[in-house]
Amino acid sequence: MLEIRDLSCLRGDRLLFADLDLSVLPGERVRLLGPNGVGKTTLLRCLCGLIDPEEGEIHWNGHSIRSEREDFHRQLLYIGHSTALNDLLTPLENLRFTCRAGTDQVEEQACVEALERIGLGAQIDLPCRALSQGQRRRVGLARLFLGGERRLWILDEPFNALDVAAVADLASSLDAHCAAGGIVVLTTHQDVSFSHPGRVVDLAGHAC
Amino acid sequence: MLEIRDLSCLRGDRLLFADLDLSVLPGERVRLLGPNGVGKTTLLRCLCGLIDPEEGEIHWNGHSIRSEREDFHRQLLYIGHSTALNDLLTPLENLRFTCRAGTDQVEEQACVEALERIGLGAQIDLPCRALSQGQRRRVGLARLFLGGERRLWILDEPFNALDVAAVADLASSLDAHCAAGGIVVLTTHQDVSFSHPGRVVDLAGHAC
Amino acid sequence: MLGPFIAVLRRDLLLAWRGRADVLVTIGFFVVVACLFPFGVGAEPNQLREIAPGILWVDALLATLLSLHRLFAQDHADGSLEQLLLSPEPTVLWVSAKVLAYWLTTSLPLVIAAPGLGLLFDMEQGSLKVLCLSLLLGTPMLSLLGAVGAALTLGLRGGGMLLALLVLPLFVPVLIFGAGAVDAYLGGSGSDAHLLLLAGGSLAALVLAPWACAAALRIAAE
Amino acid sequence: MLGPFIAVLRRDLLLAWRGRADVLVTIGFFVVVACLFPFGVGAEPNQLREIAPGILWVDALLATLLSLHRLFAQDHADGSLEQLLLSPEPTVLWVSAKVLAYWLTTSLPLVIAAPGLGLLFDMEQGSLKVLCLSLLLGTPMLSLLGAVGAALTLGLRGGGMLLALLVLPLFVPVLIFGAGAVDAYLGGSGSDAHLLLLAGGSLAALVLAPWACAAALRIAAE
Amino acid sequence: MTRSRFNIFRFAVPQNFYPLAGKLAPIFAVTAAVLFLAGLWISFFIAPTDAQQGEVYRVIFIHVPAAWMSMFIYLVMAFWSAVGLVFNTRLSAMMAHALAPTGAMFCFVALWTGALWGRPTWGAYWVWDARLTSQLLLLFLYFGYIALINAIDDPRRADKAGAILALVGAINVPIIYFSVKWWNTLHQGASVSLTKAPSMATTMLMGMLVMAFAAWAYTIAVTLWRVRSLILERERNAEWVNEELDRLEAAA
Amino acid sequence: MNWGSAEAFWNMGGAATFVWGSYAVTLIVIVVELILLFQRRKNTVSRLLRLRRGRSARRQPANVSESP
Ligand code: HEM
Ligand SMILES: Nc1ncnc2c1ncn2[C@@H]1O[C@H](COP(=O)(O)OP(=O)(O)OP(=O)(O)O)[C@@H](O)[C@H]1O
Ligand SMILES: Nc1ncnc2c1ncn2[C@@H]1O[C@H](COP(=O)(O)OP(=O)(O)OP(=O)(O)O)[C@@H](O)[C@H]1O
Ligand SMILES: [Mg+2]
Ligand SMILES: [Mg+2]
Repeated sequence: MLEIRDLSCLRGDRLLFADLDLSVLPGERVRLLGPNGVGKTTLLRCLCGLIDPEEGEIHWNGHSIRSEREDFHRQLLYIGHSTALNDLLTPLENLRFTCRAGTDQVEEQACVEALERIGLGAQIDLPCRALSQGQRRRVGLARLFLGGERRLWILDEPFNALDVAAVADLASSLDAHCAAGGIVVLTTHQDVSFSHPGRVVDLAGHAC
Repeated sequence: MLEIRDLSCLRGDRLLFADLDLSVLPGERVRLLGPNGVGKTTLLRCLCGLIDPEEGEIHWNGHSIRSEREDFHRQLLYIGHSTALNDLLTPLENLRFTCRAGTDQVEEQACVEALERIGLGAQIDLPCRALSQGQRRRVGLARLFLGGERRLWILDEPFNALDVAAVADLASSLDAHCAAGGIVVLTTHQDVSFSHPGRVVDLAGHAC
Repeated sequence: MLGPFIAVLRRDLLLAWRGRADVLVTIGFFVVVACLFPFGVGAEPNQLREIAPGILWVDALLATLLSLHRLFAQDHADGSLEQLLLSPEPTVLWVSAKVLAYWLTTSLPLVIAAPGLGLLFDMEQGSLKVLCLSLLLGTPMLSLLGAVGAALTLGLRGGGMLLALLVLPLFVPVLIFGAGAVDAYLGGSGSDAHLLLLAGGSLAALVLAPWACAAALRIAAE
Repeated sequence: MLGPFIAVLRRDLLLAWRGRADVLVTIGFFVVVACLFPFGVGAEPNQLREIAPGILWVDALLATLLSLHRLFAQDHADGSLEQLLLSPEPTVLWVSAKVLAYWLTTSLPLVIAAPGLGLLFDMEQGSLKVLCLSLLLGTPMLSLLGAVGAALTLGLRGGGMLLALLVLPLFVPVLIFGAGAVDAYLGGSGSDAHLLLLAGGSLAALVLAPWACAAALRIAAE
Repeated sequence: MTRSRFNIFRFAVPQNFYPLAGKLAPIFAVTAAVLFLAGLWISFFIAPTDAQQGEVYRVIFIHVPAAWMSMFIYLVMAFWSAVGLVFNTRLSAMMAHALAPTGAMFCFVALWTGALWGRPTWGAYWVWDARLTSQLLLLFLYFGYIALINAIDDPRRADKAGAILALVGAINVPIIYFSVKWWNTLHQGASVSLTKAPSMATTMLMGMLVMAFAAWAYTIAVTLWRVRSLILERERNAEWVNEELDRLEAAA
Repeated sequence: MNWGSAEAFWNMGGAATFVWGSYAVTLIVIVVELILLFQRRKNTVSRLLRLRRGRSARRQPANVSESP
């Protein structure tokens, strides 16, 4: 369970939002809404512990994510704006590295299957530099199939640059994760059809 | 009028598409369609003259874009995946530079108005590094309001990262440009409602 | 016609101004490297005085080298280069503007800082003057040749090092005539010939290098 | 526990292998810069032999410097750094792996190339051996201190130069003891003390630097 | 997908050059081998012992041809690059590309043999003499060219970038050569200048010439073979390459 | 004939290291170049064959794969 208490975030000299309270139960999908620049990315990075909030606390299963960092990060899967791909490595090598660096024990075979499943079977040996925008995003998203026991997924505009088929596929993966008791927090400006509506948090309401 | 004759494009080892023929008349909007990695971006960059095609010719108003490069580029406005923003400069400085470097004579005031119109009034003095993803894209798109007499707009996924209001705004700008006799060639995976449907070219049909 | 030239020059100078610290850092690097040599080589004043022109020239060359790969890298990464290549005016124009701005913001400060360093090495006034003059006349050639190298290695792996490997052999004549000018002055044969050669080289590079650079940039953007 | 350590080490070595040309290019840079000095300083064999250890040490230092800013830059730009910071294991672990991979792929080749260059400067066997040993013991300290600098300047403008300015003063002691070792050997007082100091410095850096580096990276990612 | 491009020279078209190169290369290879053996025979069994230097001088039979070849190959590379850039013929850039490794090889051999020769004659493996130094710089130019080409993975881009670099380098080669020469005479140091044998015995000259011709034939053979691989890579989407691959597949 | 014996030949008047060092390294370098040359040829051909096989395999299902 993810709890946000009284959160406010500052960027430069601008207070983006203040007094944000939110608690997300297992199985819930939360979509952050708001116009460009309202602070969605900032909030997500706060939730991951990459940015220190100006005020307020974030708790995971009752513990502050600061004090229990390692436990929290063992449960967290974050996919941000940037794809975290090294241009010289192939999709397979990149995926394997991301998993291992996050201490997920994955087999080579599982990585290959994840990449094939996400439609990169033909590009498995190409350096990532050669991939198209959408293909790069797919490599990052392949991680979702391999982070099985991670409960909390935080996704920043995951549908960007994906084609229609991939969007539908990803949406159903998110649904499946929630159905299995996971939590998904995401932002997107696109209207995507999920199997059930999920919760929507409008950040514009908290903006300063 | 834009004419593509018998075009084929090679990336690395892979022939992306071959024997593509297309002619676009003034006032038309063409949307390239196709799954991720089919070669939309490559085609658009070919059309701009940034990539040499493997075979085939591209003509603008009856002249090859190779031989009449300068005339063609005076008519062309290309907005690609990358935003062409320098992180240290403010949106205003970036916009002014892009216009001047493209030999558009624009007033400072016009730039300010374009930025305000696109919703960046508050960020006009912030270095671009501090902007959010959507705000960065908006700075790039502000150029569209200032390239008045450029007939051919080539836009690569312009709706990426934009919020709902900005998407609608941009769509109506594109409509207006076509109504004034301009040409728009764009790709996008999002379904955007335009005032009239426009032409759709499915690149998957030409893929090799 | 001059639109892109002026736009690029203005922007690059503005960027240098925005990051004024960088200019100071370049000078800082120049000074610190020069100060390393006494540590490495030993502090005997006569020996130091003798090798000072050579060291300062090598130092200037290294400072140029270290900053060269920034010349187009940023524009390439953020897509500005693409936009510039789509400008209707000839590419050589704005390439020249970029190199000019680069020279003004990195080489010129070195020329200005050199006399101070010369004093550290106890060089005498006359040879110091010749040294500065040789730097002033020689560094444009370094910038221009370096720009070609920077354009050729744009976006490649191992960028900075590869660039160094490409351009250092080309820099050797500049180094020889530059450091040689001081020796010739001290030897009594006068440094005019050397300085003229440096100036001539810079002029020739000014005429030829922007073309090579423009061609290389077109290739890099593909 | 060692998962991220091994993953990062493997990947960075793989990357070096993928761009194996880079390693050669590093050596190429090392050689080319060493060859510049005779042009600047003059070709007198005795003088060259005398300043050779200093030159090679300064050269090694510059080669380190030029490649340092690549240490975290790529990972920062493409977002891998963020992902690594979200790894459950302590940050120092994988930071050490990165520095180790860096040392193996850039400093070790220099140590191996140094004897060849020593011959170019006509150094004699004994002092050449001392020089190589001093490089072997001293370069880990350069890499570790440099990594802290690289982490501190990550994502700042004027990165490479600023980094140079930050770490060069820290490198000076290494340079003094490194080049001093050869002098001590030639002076007959034996080079053991110098070499021991270098080894001690490297060990101390090995213990402390990764912590500083990890803290700096956390700040840079904010 | 055959290309119909107008060309003055029939063999400037890769498709026509490829089989021609395949036929010529073995002829030159055999010539090279024969000349090389003859040269070895002359250098060890016919050429007499040198009065001043003793037997060491026998290094000359590879040193000098290698030095000549290394300089000549760079010129040829620059020539092909210029042709490629001016007339936009793809084959020219490939030729330049194919020549580079061999040029670097000869350059290295000249340096290596020179260094080994220098030790007994001058007492040092290396002195900063003008001729030696410019040879070293030439090696760096070769390395730069090869490193650049290897760092680019798009072959067409690699060819074009390489051509630009080769040309810029070639304009600089004479400048480097003369500046280095001048530099060395300016600092009249303790360095020894190359001691030229007073009047070369005719057998010696003959041995050198035979070896030089062997090096020529070798270079041509190797370059033709290399350019065949390059042509296949660059033209892989052409119909004739497809047919050639059919043939190769059947042969394998 | 210059050499009285095979031993004298290999000794090269005391300059064996230098003369044979030169000839041997030259030979090695040439052999290495030739090996690399033919390896390259082999790699190129096998790579092109592999690519061609891949392409003809992909051509059939290409349009069915994942178009919307
Ligand atoms: C690393 C050391 C050396 C290098 C790089 C080197 C380089 C060269 C080069 C580039 C040439 C051709 C120059 C021309 O034709 O104008 C050459 C020719 C020659 N070298 Fe060397 N050399 C080296 C050492 C030596 C030594 C030690 C000797 C003998 C003492 C020697 C004797 C000769 C002779 C006799 C020629 C032919 C001269 C002529 O045809 O004009 N070289 N060397
Ligand atoms: N130094 C600063 N000074 C003032 N404002 C800043 C500074 N740095 C960042 N900001 C503002 O903080 C906001 C950051 O927003 P963030 O990236 O979280 O937006 P977002 O909701 O993710 O938007 P998008 O939908 O475009 O991705 C932006 O509005 C930006 O202008
Ligand atoms: N060196 C290479 N070898 C093989 N394939 C390559 C190489 N370089 C690029 N490609 C392929 O070329 C295609 C480039 O596609 P492009 O970027 O034009 O796609 P796109 O249609 O814009 O896709 P998206 O919708 O994801 O933006 C990709 O499928 C990529 O895998
Ligand atoms: Mg965002
Ligand atoms: Mg695309």
